[in-house]
Amino acid sequence: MNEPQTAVDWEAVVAHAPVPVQLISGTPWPELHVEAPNWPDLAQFLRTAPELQLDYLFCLTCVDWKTHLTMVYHLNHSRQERVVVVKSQLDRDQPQIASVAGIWRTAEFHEREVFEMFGVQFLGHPDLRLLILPEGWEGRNPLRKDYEDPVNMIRL
Amino acid sequence: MLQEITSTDTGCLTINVGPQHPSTHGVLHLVITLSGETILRVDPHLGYIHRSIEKMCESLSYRQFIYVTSRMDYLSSHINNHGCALCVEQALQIEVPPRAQVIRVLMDELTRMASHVLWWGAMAMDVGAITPFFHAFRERELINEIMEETCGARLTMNYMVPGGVMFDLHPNFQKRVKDFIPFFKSKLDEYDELLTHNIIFKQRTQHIGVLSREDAISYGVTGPTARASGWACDVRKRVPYECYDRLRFEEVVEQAGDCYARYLVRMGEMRQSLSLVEQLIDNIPQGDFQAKTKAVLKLPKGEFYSRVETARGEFGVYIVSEGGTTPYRIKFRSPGFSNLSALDHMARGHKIGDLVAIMGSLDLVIPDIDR
Amino acid sequence: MWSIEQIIGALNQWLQHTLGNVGAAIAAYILLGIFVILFFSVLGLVLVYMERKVSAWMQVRLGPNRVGPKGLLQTLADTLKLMSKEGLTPAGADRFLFNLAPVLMIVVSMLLLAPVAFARNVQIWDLNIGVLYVSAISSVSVLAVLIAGWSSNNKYSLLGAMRSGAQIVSYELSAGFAILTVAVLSGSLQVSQIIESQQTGWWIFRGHLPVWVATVVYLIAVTAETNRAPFDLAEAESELTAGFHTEYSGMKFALFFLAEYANVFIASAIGATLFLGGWMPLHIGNWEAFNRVMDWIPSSIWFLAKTFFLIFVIMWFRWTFPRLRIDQLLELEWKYLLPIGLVNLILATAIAVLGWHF
Amino acid sequence: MTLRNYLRNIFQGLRSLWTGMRRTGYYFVHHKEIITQQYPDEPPRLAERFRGEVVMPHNESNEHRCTGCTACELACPNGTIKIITKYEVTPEGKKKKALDQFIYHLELCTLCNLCIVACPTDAIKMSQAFEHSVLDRRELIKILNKPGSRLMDGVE
Repeated sequence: MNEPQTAVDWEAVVAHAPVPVQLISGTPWPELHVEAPNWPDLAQFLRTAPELQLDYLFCLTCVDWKTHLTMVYHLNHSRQERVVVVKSQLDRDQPQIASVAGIWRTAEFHEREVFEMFGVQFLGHPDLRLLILPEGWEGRNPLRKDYEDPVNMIRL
Repeated sequence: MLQEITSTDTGCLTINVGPQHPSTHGVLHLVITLSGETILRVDPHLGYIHRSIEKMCESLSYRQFIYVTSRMDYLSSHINNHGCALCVEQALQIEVPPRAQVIRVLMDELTRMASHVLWWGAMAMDVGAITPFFHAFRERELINEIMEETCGARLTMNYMVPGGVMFDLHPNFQKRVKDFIPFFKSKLDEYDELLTHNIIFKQRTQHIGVLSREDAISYGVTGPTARASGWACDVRKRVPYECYDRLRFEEVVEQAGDCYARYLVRMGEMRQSLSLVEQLIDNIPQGDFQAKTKAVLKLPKGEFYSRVETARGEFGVYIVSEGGTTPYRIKFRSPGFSNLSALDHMARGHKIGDLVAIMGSLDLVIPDIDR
Repeated sequence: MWSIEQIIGALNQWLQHTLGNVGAAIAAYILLGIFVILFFSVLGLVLVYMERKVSAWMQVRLGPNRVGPKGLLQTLADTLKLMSKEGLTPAGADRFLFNLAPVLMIVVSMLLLAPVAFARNVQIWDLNIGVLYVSAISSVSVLAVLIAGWSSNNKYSLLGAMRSGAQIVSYELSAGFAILTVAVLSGSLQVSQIIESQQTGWWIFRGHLPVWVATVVYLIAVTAETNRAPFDLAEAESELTAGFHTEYSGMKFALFFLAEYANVFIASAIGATLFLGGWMPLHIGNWEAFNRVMDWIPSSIWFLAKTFFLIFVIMWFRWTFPRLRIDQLLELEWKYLLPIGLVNLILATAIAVLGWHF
Repeated sequence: MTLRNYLRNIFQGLRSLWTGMRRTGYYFVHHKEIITQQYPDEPPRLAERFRGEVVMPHNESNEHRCTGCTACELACPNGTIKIITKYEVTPEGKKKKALDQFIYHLELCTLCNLCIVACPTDAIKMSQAFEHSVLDRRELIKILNKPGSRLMDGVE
């Protein structure tokens, strides 16, 4: 952990990326916006590009914006602080994105969680089953904004 | 009539470990496939105490949602609250007074010790030694009493508020902590006598559940579990928050990656936490314990992420704000969830007894996994 | 000074006087049966109470202290509770075998009581192959465990039973070698003669290294044989919930529980007989006065004191050590205890032949 | 494995076991180390800040400090507090809002202390009572202001 921290030129990264990526700076961490079909290529690039090697996926989640879903990936390097946030918009009715469980294995569980909570289909996921919800839950996605819990003790 | 005990053509035996099982420390349900005693596959089924805290937080204000996070990793509830408070402060750019920072760090480290002490007892119980469990509770009780005196509660303290802490330290706090430090040091040596050097314990944990550095990173395993695999991932060192950058402490890192290495890392961390408390206890600055904040907090539109190091690993709070008084979406990156995901990888090819030792060494807290 | 020996003699005479020879024999057997059952009940109560107190004190707790003075009646209350509980039989269990297993377990323990010498000349059956008999009968208990595990129709039980099978069969050997060591030195398999051979000093003092080693090996082996921690793999609370007796409740569970303690008692009693001289008082060379004082203490007290000391040591193991894993358990037996036991036996034979012991 | 190593292993193993046994043996004979608190006999030592339940202190003339401002109700994260207000006529003939009933649901309360912090008039505080078990859940719904109590003079 004592090695010097090197800054990453994200403009150059975006220029070198194999797929079209939109860079947004000004946020606490740089953000990359990518089309869902291009995500696996970008993921592979971020993981393997020598100047990046983002091997640590520390957060994977989804946000329901009522009109669409946004997948959010927080990536980092295991020794250097090189956090980058990758976002990808998904169609709310047919959310589909490629799984990255083959690149970062932590994604396997996180994607299963997002699958049941938001209904996102992860293509190529090794084992896309319900993880937290009980069997036979299919169809209702608790963390979507339109989900109402039928059992709610406290109405605020 | 005797029914045939379920077996498939492969001669494998499928067993439910949990949801009620002595060594899952809660309601974790593992479906394990065995060949004889050897584990072929571990399939966790979660959600037995899923309360959807993330959804609940969407209807709670920025002052209110902090208390809920105590119910996630209840053993390091204080640090969870800390992470949430940090995230709100980062969004509102609140400057936390130095006294509050020191109080927070002190409480964090006491919490970490209390958590690790309980883990030590539970780990011993998992490998079959029952006496250490009671000895561990003796020390934990002292920490809890210190907490209770200042925070008013023993487990779910809710002591952090955005901008500082809820009350000032209790007048007895310094004295009690100072009494505790030498006592705990002597007890740590007793822990070594009871378990660390014990030949049976070593046999049970060495070379068991080995997790390589690459796998640890790939699985997103953090905390003592990852540090035992040689990955220096301590958030307190990587991106120091509060006053950690001004404190001297070692990041305990082991290379072996087995259960015994994880054990040693946690034992080392208890000593490090103790030294942190020792450094701070006489240097608590005077001043406010809370920054002046508005009664109703409104976060600006945007996304905020804060990271803290809990007793189990990296805890992340991701707030998506629409500019209102409640978060639009909140995501807690809990360390236990990622740590659990590596369990299958670690346990394959080992025996049932090893599975228990591995689970013990991962220090799983089920509400933290389920949220 | 009256002793148990005299009481039994008087009782026998009175029986013969009133009932005649045949009647006396029948009455003696009935009394013996009642005695064994009573003894087991009391033994269970005492040992459970002892275990709970020992564990509590080691764990900086108080232990039972509510029922009766100093909690002495706690185990009695527990027994009443267990008796009043419903004895469940799981669906799909083999009812006959399921009910047979606890009975078999306790019967085996009772059989083992036969050659134990409680005091001077007080022994139920002093057969000439006493220690061999103990060694043989004690391995039958594995059958009870296997039956219990199999008939429960529970995977945890089955795993526990299978572990127990491997474990008891292996440790039987080491216990046997340890017993043989003393048998070689004393030149007999009969319990009374083994005790007699320690007239001038207990084997642990007279037998040098081989007997010390044998004592340690014996203690480890019987701890394993009686399924006690750190070798309690058949139960392995944190792994298999309760192992082979997961499905048992009420009195059937109590029988397993009782049998475990009875086995501990018997193992310790045999250990005390072999290495610590049974009921033989402690004599030191020519210290006449000291020896006289020691003789004055009744032989039954000597026997119980030694036995309970060994029981305490076994409990001490349990409340200190973590549990071994099944392969380590077997490794310990086959790689360490067995070779050591063998070498030790050869050494002991040499010493016995050359007469080097004191 | 040489014989020497073999014997050394045995010796070291036995020694490590003996170290542990010495430690438990120490506690076995040193009864002054026992830490058991016999709860109903020995009253528990509770810190003065211990949070047991919310109470509303009244003075001798049956007056409390609650103005019925509902700050606590708003601060409560889980709807534990329900305040019912009424209009009182002051001696000057003005209508004034006052507290009618302070309903406190102990069964929902998480004892987070946010209501106490929010209260502008220090009308409520935490008591150290912790023995809350009752046979009927309805008994946990409490009305904190005593019957016939009124607002203390001078509290706005």
